[in-house]
Amino acid sequence: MTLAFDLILCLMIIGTAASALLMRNALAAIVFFIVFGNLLGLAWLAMDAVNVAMAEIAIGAGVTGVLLILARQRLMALGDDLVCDEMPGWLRAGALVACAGFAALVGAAVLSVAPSDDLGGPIAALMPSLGIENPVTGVLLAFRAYDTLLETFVLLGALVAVWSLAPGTAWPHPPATLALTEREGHGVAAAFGRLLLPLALVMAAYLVWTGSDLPGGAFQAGTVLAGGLIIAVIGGAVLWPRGDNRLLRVALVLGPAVFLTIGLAGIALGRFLFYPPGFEKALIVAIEYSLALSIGVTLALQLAGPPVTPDHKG
Amino acid sequence: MNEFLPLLLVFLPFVPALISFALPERMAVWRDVINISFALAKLALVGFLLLSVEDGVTTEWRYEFLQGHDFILRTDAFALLFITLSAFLWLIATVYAIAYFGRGPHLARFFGFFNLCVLAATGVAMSGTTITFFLFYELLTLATWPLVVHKGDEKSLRAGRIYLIYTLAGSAAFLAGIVWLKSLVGTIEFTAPPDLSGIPRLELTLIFILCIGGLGVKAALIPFHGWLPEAMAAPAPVSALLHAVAVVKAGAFGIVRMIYDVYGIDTVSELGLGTPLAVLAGATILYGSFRAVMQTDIKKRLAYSTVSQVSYIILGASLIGPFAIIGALVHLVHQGIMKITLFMCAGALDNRMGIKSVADLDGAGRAMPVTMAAFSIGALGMIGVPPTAGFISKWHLGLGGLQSDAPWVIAVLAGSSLLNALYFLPLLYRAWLLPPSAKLASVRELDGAWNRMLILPAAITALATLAAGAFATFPFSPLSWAKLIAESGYLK
Amino acid sequence: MSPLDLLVAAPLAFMIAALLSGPWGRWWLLAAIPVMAGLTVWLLLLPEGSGHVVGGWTLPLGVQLRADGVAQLMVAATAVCAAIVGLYALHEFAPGADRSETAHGFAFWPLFYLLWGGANAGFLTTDLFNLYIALEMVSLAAVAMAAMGSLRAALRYFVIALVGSLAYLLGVALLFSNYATVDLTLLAEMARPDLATKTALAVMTAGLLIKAAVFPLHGWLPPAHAAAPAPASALLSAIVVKVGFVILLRLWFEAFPAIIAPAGLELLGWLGALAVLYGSVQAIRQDTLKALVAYSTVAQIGYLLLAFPLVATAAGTGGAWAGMTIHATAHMLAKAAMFLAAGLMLKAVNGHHLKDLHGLARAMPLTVAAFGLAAVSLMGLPPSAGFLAKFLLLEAAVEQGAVFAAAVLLVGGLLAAVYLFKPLAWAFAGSDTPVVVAKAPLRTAAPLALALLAVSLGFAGQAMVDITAGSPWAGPPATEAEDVQ
Amino acid sequence: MAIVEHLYPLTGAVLVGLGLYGFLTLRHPLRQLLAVNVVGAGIFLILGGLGRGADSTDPFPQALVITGIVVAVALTAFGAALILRVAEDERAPDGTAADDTNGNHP
Repeated sequence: MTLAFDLILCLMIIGTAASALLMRNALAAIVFFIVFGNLLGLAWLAMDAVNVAMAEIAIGAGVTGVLLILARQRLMALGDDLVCDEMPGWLRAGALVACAGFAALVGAAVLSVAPSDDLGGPIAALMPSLGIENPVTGVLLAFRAYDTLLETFVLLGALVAVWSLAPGTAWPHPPATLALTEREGHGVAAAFGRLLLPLALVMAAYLVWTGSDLPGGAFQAGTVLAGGLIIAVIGGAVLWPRGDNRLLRVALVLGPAVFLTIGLAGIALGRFLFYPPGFEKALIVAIEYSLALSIGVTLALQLAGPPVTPDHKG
Repeated sequence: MNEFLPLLLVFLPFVPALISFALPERMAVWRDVINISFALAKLALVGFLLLSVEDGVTTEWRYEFLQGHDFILRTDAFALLFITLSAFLWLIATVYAIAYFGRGPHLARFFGFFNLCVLAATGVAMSGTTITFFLFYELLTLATWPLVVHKGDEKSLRAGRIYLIYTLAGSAAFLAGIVWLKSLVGTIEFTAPPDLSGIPRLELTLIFILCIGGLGVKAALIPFHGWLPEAMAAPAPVSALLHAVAVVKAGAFGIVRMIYDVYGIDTVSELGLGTPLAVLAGATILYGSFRAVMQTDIKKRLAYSTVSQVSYIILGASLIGPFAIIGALVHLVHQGIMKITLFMCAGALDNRMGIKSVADLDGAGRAMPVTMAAFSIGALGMIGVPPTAGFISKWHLGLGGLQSDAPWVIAVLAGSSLLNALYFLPLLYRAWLLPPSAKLASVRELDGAWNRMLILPAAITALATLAAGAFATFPFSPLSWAKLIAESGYLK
Repeated sequence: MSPLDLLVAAPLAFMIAALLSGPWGRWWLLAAIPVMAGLTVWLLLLPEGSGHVVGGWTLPLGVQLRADGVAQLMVAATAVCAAIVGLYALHEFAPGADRSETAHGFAFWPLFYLLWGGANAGFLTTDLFNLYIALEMVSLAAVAMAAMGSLRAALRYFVIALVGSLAYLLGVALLFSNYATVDLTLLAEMARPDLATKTALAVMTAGLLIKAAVFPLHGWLPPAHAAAPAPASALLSAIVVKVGFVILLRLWFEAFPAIIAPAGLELLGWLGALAVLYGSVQAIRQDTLKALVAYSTVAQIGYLLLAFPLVATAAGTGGAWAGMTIHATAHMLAKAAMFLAAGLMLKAVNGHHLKDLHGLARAMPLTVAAFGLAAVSLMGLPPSAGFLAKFLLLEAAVEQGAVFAAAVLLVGGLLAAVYLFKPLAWAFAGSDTPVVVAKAPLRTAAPLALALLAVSLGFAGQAMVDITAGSPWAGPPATEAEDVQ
Repeated sequence: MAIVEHLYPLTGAVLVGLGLYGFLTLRHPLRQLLAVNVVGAGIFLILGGLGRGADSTDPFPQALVITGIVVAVALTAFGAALILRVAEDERAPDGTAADDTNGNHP
């Protein structure tokens, strides 16, 4: 890519970020945030980080954006118009100066470090032994599988945390249904949802499979799955399950459980999270598939929010 | 076996403490039996140790709880002086407390902390290092607080608050002092004073002030005496214990240790720290007596009397001379016996006849002759009338003052005795010679086992007051033991 | 085989089990306690500084786990706290009347294990990015638990904790870019005093100070800790804030001791002193019990920071180091005990205020005793572990001539006495015994056990000093962590 | 040339500053949550941008960024739910959902 492209992209990123932060209208701000996320994805693409680009667009822009939109919609329904109290000018000026100073400090620190691909070499050297091609997947599921394992538990824990917020009378009822604001769109969404869900499944499966060699992987696949689920729910093709649904619980813990079990099984062969030679790819792919399923369900339910009491649906 | 004797002696009261906490109220009889039998057991143990220490055998138990920090319990002669007193008075006070409270509410807690108090006092006595001393000294603070607030009314809570603020602040100063000193000379064992020659005078003086200041709070030296009269809000057995053996004595005991075993008399005289302390003690003696004269509440009067009397010990210790230290040590015991007598009598008068203030005393001697007789012996002892124990103390202190070229001590003693007479004799006059006022309840002093049990302890300590004076030259008398201590270590 | 990864994996396995078991999830605790106890003992028996890289990979790619003295002490204390708090919580976080799940009764248990596993992960790893995830595991569980008491306080906690995490992550990003590793032991060898490193260290410290609720970044703590249900408060005050503290230790004394300016240490020391004084004064001013105990946490964290300059200058003696780590342990046990006892007392009288405790010493003697014993340790009175810690710190301060630090230590103890005896005085007040309804009276054993442990650990002083001295980097220069199979 | 090489990480630094400013000045928690996400994105840009070699980007920071993004979304989801529940709680009629008695405790 050319310098001009990079420069324009960066300016646009900064511009959309500023708009997302400074717009008074919350919806506009969130829309700008989603645009911002997509531009970031472009930036990652420009940096040859396709894996990150996919994650950023799917999760950073997509899931986070939907989350914010849903939250805004529900807050509006509660009568919260998301208007921020205006801060006194001198305070804002002070904050501006402080933040500019801080950004300058960070910028100077950044400038003092020369960009370099330090670990690419050592990682590439180790990749053949794993039998997979995508080095990012290698880092995520082999060298730093421990990080990834803990991270899946953060995700799972976040869902439990969301659930724990349920009002006393709401548990274990399902979360509030997601409805489109306009009635007319409903039929379309329903048909779309019915169509999209199997498509999303196929797409997710494909992403996991390619993830071992090409960019992609469990998180991206999980996000696609979550997206399919959400649209299916909006269309009414599927209903949110109850929180104490057995099958749901199994789906949620499947990925982390498989990951943990394979990790513990490694102890028998030497070490926690040790993959026996020759089985690396098979185990990694098994982990990724189960993770993708669990991540999809977890993300979808996180978007749905805490359970609500049946008689008042937000 | 002997090695563990000190440990056993200190932690013996822990057993009745736990049992007292654990037993339900309906088994109160068992609690009483256990408390008394443990007190007796401890007294027996102390007797055994007295014999062996007299032969020059000291036993010691040590445990390195931190590298370079030993926890040492040792039975030297000075420790045994205090322990004997505490063991004897513990038994007395236990019997008295049982009789005093009868079957009142929440006594389990009372006897539990009462025992912990004795544990701490014994530990203070047997501590072999400054840090060990501090451990028990703090434990004493903690264990006495629930006793002070025992009644749970506004006044007791206030007293408890004031007590804590004073004593914990004192402990903090003391802790700062001993840590500072330890950082200069290492662990200090109370066997021989460390070599302090290389340390700047200013530092030594500051440390001395911190330590004596900290200990002086419990010993109620002015200006740190404020908590003591407040603590009168506590029930009589607590006051008796606080004043006679536990708290104030721990402070006074600590000051003696500081002067004789931590700094050593040579260093103290060289630094010129003895005289200011003696002057402060003298001032406290006179101030306490003055305030006592002005009180109309009997217990308050006794409290200020304690402020005054405890400083006799400090006065004797700080004068640094053979007679003075003997006077101080012997007074440690004598004051305990006399003061506990007075408090137990005051408590009995209140308990039986509702007498609280001086004016109520008119004719009390006729209603409760045994109690008032005991009270009178204690009071005369405080004034220093021969042949009571108090006379022995004052005699030695006076000689000590002369010996140490401090003739002003005689004036202080004379003045104090005069004031003592001024605040005690009117009580005796009212009780014995004035006609009883109509509103006094008519009681029959010795009716019923409970009532006899209430009087008995005071009668015993009153007799002890007489005996300690009359048989002062006999072996194992407080005076003989004080001489033994003085000869064995404190006078070179 | 090594307990290092199992100490993290086991709680996570129990988290899954609890999730799957629905209303029966809480009973997994009875399996978790022996498992975790065994693993903890195993950890304590490991030779000093043993460690390995997870999965058998090598640094700088992998994540290294290591058992040094701090980790051993903190993991053990966490295990004790979590086990006892968990037992206490069995009653509070239970299914509803008809054996149906309740939101809190169900969700508490997975979050509990997430917190436990996250704390262990944080104590055991030497990897800064892994620490970030551990920090988030703990924070997430902590905020959710705080939300069980007050949603509003939890939101405030959440937002501030998020900023703290990001500040930490920014530092990690800068360090990785600069050194191409996020492993502490490697960083310690390469550390250069350049701008990127200093900026990273500054922002990470700021983030961790937020997480550890150090004055003046403590604002989120009192409302969140005061409002949460008693077992949650206990976990928050005992364990969660310590994770941030331990990471701070690792950064300042293990990774970058060479480039730390004395002024920085002094600054932290001052912050600690202010925290002790401010937290104590605020605690004295509270008239609700749990707010008082929560402000006491602010004050007690201050001691840990107060020790920073003492630790740095006392290289070799280790007294201050031992004092600081023992203080962290003692505070863990005592504060957990105190919150549990406070919870029982307040539940019994159905109130929040100090005056509601009127006469409680008679109605609930054991619970009040637990509170009192915990108070003894927090005040630093003998023979408790809290005293031992204060004594060691005081000794170090006096030896180094740090008069101000010594004074703060002593005054802080006095102030602690002032605020802690206030509730005790109320409990001892009055002559009539209030009628209280204590549900599940066996629960009293939990705070009592923790408090007794906090007090009696004072007798095991040398053992704790020995454990905590087992940090390859505390005294002599850093050495490579050994790999044991 | 340094600026050119550092274009993306510098953009990241600017985003950190911007996000922080947003966080400090926006007084609505949902907007603050958005601002925090901007800060996070900035940090990821720094992490990835400084790991850029001549012709490839270091996969190691890429993996860290992906992990970071997932953690961020988990926290954002929880934060959004928390904000929502606080709003619900404040608007609930008295007694039904008072703050610390969510009806969950028997």
